[in-house]
Amino acid sequence: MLQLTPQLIIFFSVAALAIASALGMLFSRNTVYAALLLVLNFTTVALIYFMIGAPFIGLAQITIYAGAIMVLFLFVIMLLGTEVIAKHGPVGFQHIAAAFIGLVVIAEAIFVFLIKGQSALSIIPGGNVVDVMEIGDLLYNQYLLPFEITSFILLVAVIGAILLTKQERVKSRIGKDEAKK
Amino acid sequence: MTTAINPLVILLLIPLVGGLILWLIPASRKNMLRWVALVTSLTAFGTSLWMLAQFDADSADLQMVVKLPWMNFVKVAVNFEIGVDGLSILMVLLTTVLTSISILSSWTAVQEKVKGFMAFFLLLEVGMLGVFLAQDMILFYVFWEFTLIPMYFLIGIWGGERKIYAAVKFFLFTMAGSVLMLAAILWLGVFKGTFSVPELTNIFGLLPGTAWLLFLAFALAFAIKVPMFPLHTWLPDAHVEAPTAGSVILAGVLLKMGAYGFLRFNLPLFPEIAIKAAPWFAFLAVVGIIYGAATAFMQKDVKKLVAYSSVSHLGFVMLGIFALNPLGLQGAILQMVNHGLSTGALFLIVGMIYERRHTRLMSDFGGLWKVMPVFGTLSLVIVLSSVGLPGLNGFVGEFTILTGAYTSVAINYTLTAILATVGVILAAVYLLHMFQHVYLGTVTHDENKSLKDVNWREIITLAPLLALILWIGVYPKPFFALMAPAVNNLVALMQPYLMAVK
Amino acid sequence: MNTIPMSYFLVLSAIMFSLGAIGVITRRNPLVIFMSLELMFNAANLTFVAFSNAFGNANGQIFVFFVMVVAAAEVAVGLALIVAIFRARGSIDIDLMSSMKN
Amino acid sequence: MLIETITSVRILQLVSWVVFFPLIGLLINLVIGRKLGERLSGGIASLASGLAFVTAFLLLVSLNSNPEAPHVYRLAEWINIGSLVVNWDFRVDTLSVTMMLVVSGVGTLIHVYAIGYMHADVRLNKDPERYTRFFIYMNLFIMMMMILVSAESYLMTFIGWEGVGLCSYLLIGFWFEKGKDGVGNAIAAKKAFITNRVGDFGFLVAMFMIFLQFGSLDFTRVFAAGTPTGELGKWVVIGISLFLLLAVTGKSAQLPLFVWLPDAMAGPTPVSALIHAATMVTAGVYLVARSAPIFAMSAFGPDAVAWVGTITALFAATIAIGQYDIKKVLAYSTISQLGFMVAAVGMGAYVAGMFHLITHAFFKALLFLSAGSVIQGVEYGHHHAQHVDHHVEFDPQDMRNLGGLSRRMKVTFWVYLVGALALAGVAPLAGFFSKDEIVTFALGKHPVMFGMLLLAAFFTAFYMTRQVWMVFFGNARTEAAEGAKENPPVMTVPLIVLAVLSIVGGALNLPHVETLQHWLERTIHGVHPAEFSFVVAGVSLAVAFGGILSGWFFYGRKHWELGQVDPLKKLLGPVFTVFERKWWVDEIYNVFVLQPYKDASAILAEPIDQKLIDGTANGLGKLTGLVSRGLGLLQTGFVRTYALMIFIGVAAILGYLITR
Repeated sequence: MLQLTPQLIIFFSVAALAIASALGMLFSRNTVYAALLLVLNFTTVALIYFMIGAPFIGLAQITIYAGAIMVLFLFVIMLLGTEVIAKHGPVGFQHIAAAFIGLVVIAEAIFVFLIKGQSALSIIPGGNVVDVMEIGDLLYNQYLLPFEITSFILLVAVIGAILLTKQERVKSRIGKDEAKK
Repeated sequence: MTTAINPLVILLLIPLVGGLILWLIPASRKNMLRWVALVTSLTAFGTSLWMLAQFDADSADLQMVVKLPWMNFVKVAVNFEIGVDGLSILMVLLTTVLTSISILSSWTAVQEKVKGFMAFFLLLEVGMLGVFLAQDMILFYVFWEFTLIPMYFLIGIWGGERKIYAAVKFFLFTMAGSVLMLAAILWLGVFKGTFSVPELTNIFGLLPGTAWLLFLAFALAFAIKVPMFPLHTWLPDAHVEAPTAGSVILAGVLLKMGAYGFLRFNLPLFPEIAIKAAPWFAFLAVVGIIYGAATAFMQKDVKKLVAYSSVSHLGFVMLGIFALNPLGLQGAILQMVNHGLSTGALFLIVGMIYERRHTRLMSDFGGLWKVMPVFGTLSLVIVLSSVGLPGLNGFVGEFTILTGAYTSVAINYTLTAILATVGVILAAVYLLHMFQHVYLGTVTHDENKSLKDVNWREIITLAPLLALILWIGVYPKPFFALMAPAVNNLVALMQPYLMAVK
Repeated sequence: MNTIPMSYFLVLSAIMFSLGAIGVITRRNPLVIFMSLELMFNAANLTFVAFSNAFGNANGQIFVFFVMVVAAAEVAVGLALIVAIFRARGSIDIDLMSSMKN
Repeated sequence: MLIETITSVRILQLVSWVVFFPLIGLLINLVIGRKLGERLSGGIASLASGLAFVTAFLLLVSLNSNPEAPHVYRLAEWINIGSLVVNWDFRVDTLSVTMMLVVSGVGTLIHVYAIGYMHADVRLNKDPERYTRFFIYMNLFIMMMMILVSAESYLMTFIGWEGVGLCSYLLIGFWFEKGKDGVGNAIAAKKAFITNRVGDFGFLVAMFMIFLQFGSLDFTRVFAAGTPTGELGKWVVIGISLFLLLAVTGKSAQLPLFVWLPDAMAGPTPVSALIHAATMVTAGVYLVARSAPIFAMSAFGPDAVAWVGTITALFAATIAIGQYDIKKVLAYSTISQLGFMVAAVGMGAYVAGMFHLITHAFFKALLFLSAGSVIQGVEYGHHHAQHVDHHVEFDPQDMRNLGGLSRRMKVTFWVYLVGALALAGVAPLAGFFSKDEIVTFALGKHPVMFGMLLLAAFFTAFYMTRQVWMVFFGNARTEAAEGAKENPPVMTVPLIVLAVLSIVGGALNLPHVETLQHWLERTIHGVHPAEFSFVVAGVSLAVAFGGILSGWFFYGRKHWELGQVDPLKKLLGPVFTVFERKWWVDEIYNVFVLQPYKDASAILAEPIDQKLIDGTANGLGKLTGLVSRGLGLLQTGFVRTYALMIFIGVAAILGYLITR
C-alpha cells in the first residue's frame, strides 16, 4: 500500500505543479502567459531533476530552457506582436479527437504503469547522484563525436536562422527588379 | 545446341539497333525513317527464317538456348535465358511477319511523328520477341511489361478520339493482372530456388491451396491479355482507338502472349490443377465464343466488330488449350497464328477504308465491291478465312480445336463442344452481316463513288497474309510438324493426371 | 522506504507528453505549438533522467543534454521560420499555411 | 491399245484432275480473263468443265473394267495430329463417278448456255465487267462440287460442302447491288449462307461424333468399323444420323431449313439451274447415300430422313401451287423433288434416290434454263416495247405478265414442255421411272408415306400444268410478252441436249434391266431394286394425268386475264392464301429465331457488355478514384492533422501492446 513519505509528498506537489502549469500553457489565451507558464513548468521539472540526482541536467534545464529558449520565445512574441491569440472558432473535430486521444494515451499509461504491472524499479531521491565531473568525462571521452556534431548542428541552426530572417530583404529586392522589368 | 552465333540473340538485337539508327536520323526525313524501319523489320524477319532453318523440328527440347548470369534475387539466380521450342517458334515467326507488314501498312497512314512511331514499333518488336523467347520467369516478366510501354504510346499518341481513355484502360487492365503474376513468379522462384522455366516444369510439393492460388495468379494475367470473357472490355476500346498498325499487332501478337502464357506456364507448371480447372476454363471460353459473336453482330463500327470477333476467336484458342490433348493444343497454336493472320488482315482492310473515308461506321458504306473490285475480292477472302471456311486457314484451326474439345478427357462435357460449334454459325452471321453492309448492295453514299481501289503497296501488304491464309488452309502439315514434338511432350506431362481423372 | 516507484515518473511524463501533443494538434498559433513541442521534449527528458537514476547509469543524462542542444537548435530555426513567414504573410496562423495542398 | 489404256486401272489416278481442270480454268480467268473477251473467257470455263467431264468419263470406263473395291488415291497429307489423320484422298467408286458425271455433264451444258445468257445479262444489269467473274465462280463451283463428291473422308467432303455453299453465296449475290432496296440479293445470299451454316453445324457435330466413335473420318475406315455395340453406341449412331440429317436439310433445302432456296433464285438463272436445282442441292442426297453404312446401323435414323423428305415433298408442292414467280415455282418444285430423293434414300432406296437425282438434274436444269430463256426473251421484248418509259416497274418473272409465248419462242416452248412432262411423271419420260421407283418403295415402307408422296406427285403435275398454261398459252398479257423473241443457239442447243436427256434418261434404270442398280450396287451394298409393279406404275401415271387434267380444268379452259384472281383461290379461299404466303415460314423464323437473336445480341452488346461488364471495370476504376479522393480529404495540408494521425497511431499501438 502506498505510504506517504516526505519524498512522495514533495514529488506529488511538484508533479501537480508541473501538470497544472502545462495545462495552463495549453489553455492560455495569451502567448506571453503561455510562455511564462511553460517557464514555470520547466522549473518544476528541473526541481524533479535535482530531486533524483541530476543536478547538472537540472541546472542546464533552467539555464538553457527556462533561461535561453523561453526568452527567445518571448522575444519573438514581442517582436511580432502576436500576444493575444485570436478567438478560436467552434470546437472542431480536431480538438475533440485530440483531447480524446490524449486522454486515451494518459489512461493507457496509467493502466500500464500503475495498475497492470508494478515496476520493480524505483527511484532513490537524492541517490545515484551524477556529478558534473562524471558527465564531463562521458561527454569528452565516450560521446566526443556526437558532442562535436551537436556543435555543428548549432552552427547550422545559427546560420539557418540568420539566413531565414535575412531572406526577406534579398527577395524584395529581386521582386523590385522583376517589377521594373 | 549452341551455335557460335546465336540467331535468337541477333533477332533480339536487330530491332534495338534499328531503333538506335532511327534515333540518329532527323525527324524531318520521313521516308528515310520509314525505309530504315522497314528494312530493320525485314532483317528481323530474315533472321527469324534463319532461326527456323536452324530449328530441329523433331526435337521437343528448347533449342538455341543462351544462358547468361544476370543478377540475384534473394540469393536465387536470375539469368538471361532465352531459347525457342515448338510452342514458341510459330509465335516468333508471326511476330516478325506482322511487324514488317504493320510498318508497311503505316507508310501513308502515319504522317505525324513518324520517327517516334517507328521507334516505338521496333521497341515493341523487341518486347514481343522477348516474351516468346524468354525462358526465365523474371526475364519473361520484364519483357511482358516492356511491351506495354510502346503499345501505350502507340495508342495514346497516334490513336483516335478517345485515345487516352483507351490507352490508360489497356495499361491498367494488363497491369492489374500482371502484378499478381509477378507475386506468383517471385513466390515460385524463392520457393523452388530457380526462376528458370524449364527447371520448374511440373512443380511438386505445393499445398493444394497454394498451387491453386499460383495457378490463378498466372491465369488472371494471361486471361486478361487473351482476353477471356468477362475480362475483355479493354479490347474493343483499345482496338478502336489504336492506329491500324497498332491494332494489327495488338490482335496479331499481343493477345497471343496471353494464350502463349497459358501454354508456357499454367499447363507445364501446374498440370494437375490445369486438368481440374479445364472444365471451367472451357466453359468460359465457350461463353466467350458465343458472347463475342453475339456482341460483334450488334456493333456499328467495323473495327469494333472485328475487335469483338477477336473475343470469339480467342475463345476457340482457349477451348483448344484446355482440351489438354494434342488435337486441341495443336489446333490452338495454329489458331493463334490463324487469328493473327486473319484478324490482322481484317484490321488492315478496315484501316484502308478508314484512310480513304475517315469513318468506320458500317452505315457510311455499302456497295464498295462495285467501286473497288480488287479490294472487295481480297476482303472477301479475308472475311471468309475469319468465318472459318474450309480450305482457308481458320477452318483447320477451328476444326482441330473442336475435335480436340469433343475428344477431351479433361473437359468431358460434350455440350461445351457443341455450344462451341454453334459459334461457327454465329461467326458467319456477324461477318457476313458486316460484309453485306460494307461491300454489297448499292453505293449509298456519293463520297464512296469515287474511292480509289487498292494500290500496289496495299496489295503487297495484304499478299503475304493471303498467301499464308491459303497455305495453312490447304497444307497445314509443316506448321503442325513444327509444334508436334513440343505439344506431345506437354501432353505426356499431363497424362498421369488425366488417367486419374478417367 | 525512501524510494518513489518508477511508475510515477513515467505517468507524469506520459501526462506531460500527452498535453504537449494535444497542444501541437489543437493550437493554431505556431508559437504555442513550438512551446507544446518543448513540453513534449521535456516529458521525454524526464523519463531519461528517471531511468538514469533507477539504473544508476549516467548515459541517460548525456542524452538529455543532446536533446536540449537539438531543441535549442530547432527552436532557433523554427522561430526564424515563423518570423520569415510572418513577414511574408502578415499572419502566423497555420491554418492559412496550406499551400502544400493544391 | 487405246482400249487397253483407258480400261487400265492406272487411269483412275487421273481422278484428281476433275478438281484441277476447273481450278486451272478459274485461275486462267482470274489472271487474264478480263483481257480475253467474253467468248474466250466463257469458252475456257466451259472447256475446263468439259475436260472434267471427259476425265470423269474415262474414270467410268476404267472403273467398269476394274470393279474391285473402292480405289483411293492420295494427293497429299493434310492434317495429321495424334489420332486425327485426314489426307487429301480421292475416292473412285461407282457412286462418286456417277456424281462426277452428273455434275460435270450438266455443268458443262450450263456453262455453254451461260456464255449466251450472261452476255445479255451483264448488259441488262449494266456491268459487262462482271462477265468473267461469273465464270470464275462457276468453275470454282465445279471444283468444289468435285471435291465434295470425290472425297474419301467426311472432312474433305465438308470442304466441298462448304465450298459449294460459298459459291452459292457468291452467285446468289452476283448482282449484289440489285434486288429489293438494292440489297435484296445480298440479303438473299447471306440468308443462304447462314442457313447452310446451320446445316453445316450438324455436319460438324456429326463428324465429331463419328470421329469419337470410329476413330477416323475416312469413309473406308468408318464403314469397315462395324456397328457400335451397347446402349451408348446405339444412341451415338442415332445422334450421328440425326446430325447428318440436319446437314442434309440445310444443303438439300428440306424442312425446316428450306427457306433459303426460294430466295436463292436471286442469282442468275444458270446458277439456279446448276447449283440450286441440278447439283449442289442434291449433295444432301449424295451424303445420305454415301453414309448408307452408318444409316444402316439404326432404324430410327433413316426413318427420320424418310419422313422429313416425305413431308417436305408434300409441303413444298403445296407452296408451289400458290406462286406467281416462274422461278419460285420451280424452286419450290425443286424442294419438293429433293424431298422425294431424301425420302428415297431414307427408305433405303439409295439407287432410286440417286436415279431420281440424275433424272431430276436433267429435267430441272432444263426447266430452269428454259425459264431463263423465257425471262431473257421477255426482257428483250420489254426493252424494245418500252423505249420511252424505261423505268416502269416490270417483273419478267411474274407469270401473270407473260402468256402466249408458245408462238414466239418455239424451241423454248417445246423443251419446256418436255421438262414439265418429265417432272410431272408422264411415261416414258425420265421422271416417270425414277419417281415410280420411289413411290413403289414407299408403298412397301409405310402407306401414309405412299399416300403423301402420291399427293405430292399430283400437286407437281398440277402446278406444272398451271405454269405451262400461264406462260405459254393464251394471249400475251403485256407488251413485253408480245415482243418476246427466241434466244441464240448457244442457249438453245444445250436446252435441246437436256431435253433429249430428259426424254431418254429413264433408260438408265429401266425396270428389269437396272443398269444403274448394278452399277451402284458395287458401292452401296445390300440395296435391292423394288419389284416393278404395274399397279403402282398405273396409279402413279393416273395421278400424273389427274394433276395435268385438273390443272387444265382451272387454268387451261379459260385464258388468264391481266389482274384476275387465281381461279384456285376462288375455290380454296384462305387455304390458297396459306400456300401463296408460303405457310408464313419466313415470318415464323423471323419472330422465333432472328428477332430473338437480334434482341439477345442487343442486350448483350449494350446493357450487359457496356453497362454491366465494362461498367464494373470502369466502376472499379471510379471506386479507386473515390477512395483516393476520400483519403485525399485526410490530406488537409495542415501539419497538425498529420500530427493527430500520428498521435492516433501512437495511441492505437500502445493499446495493442497493452492488450496483447
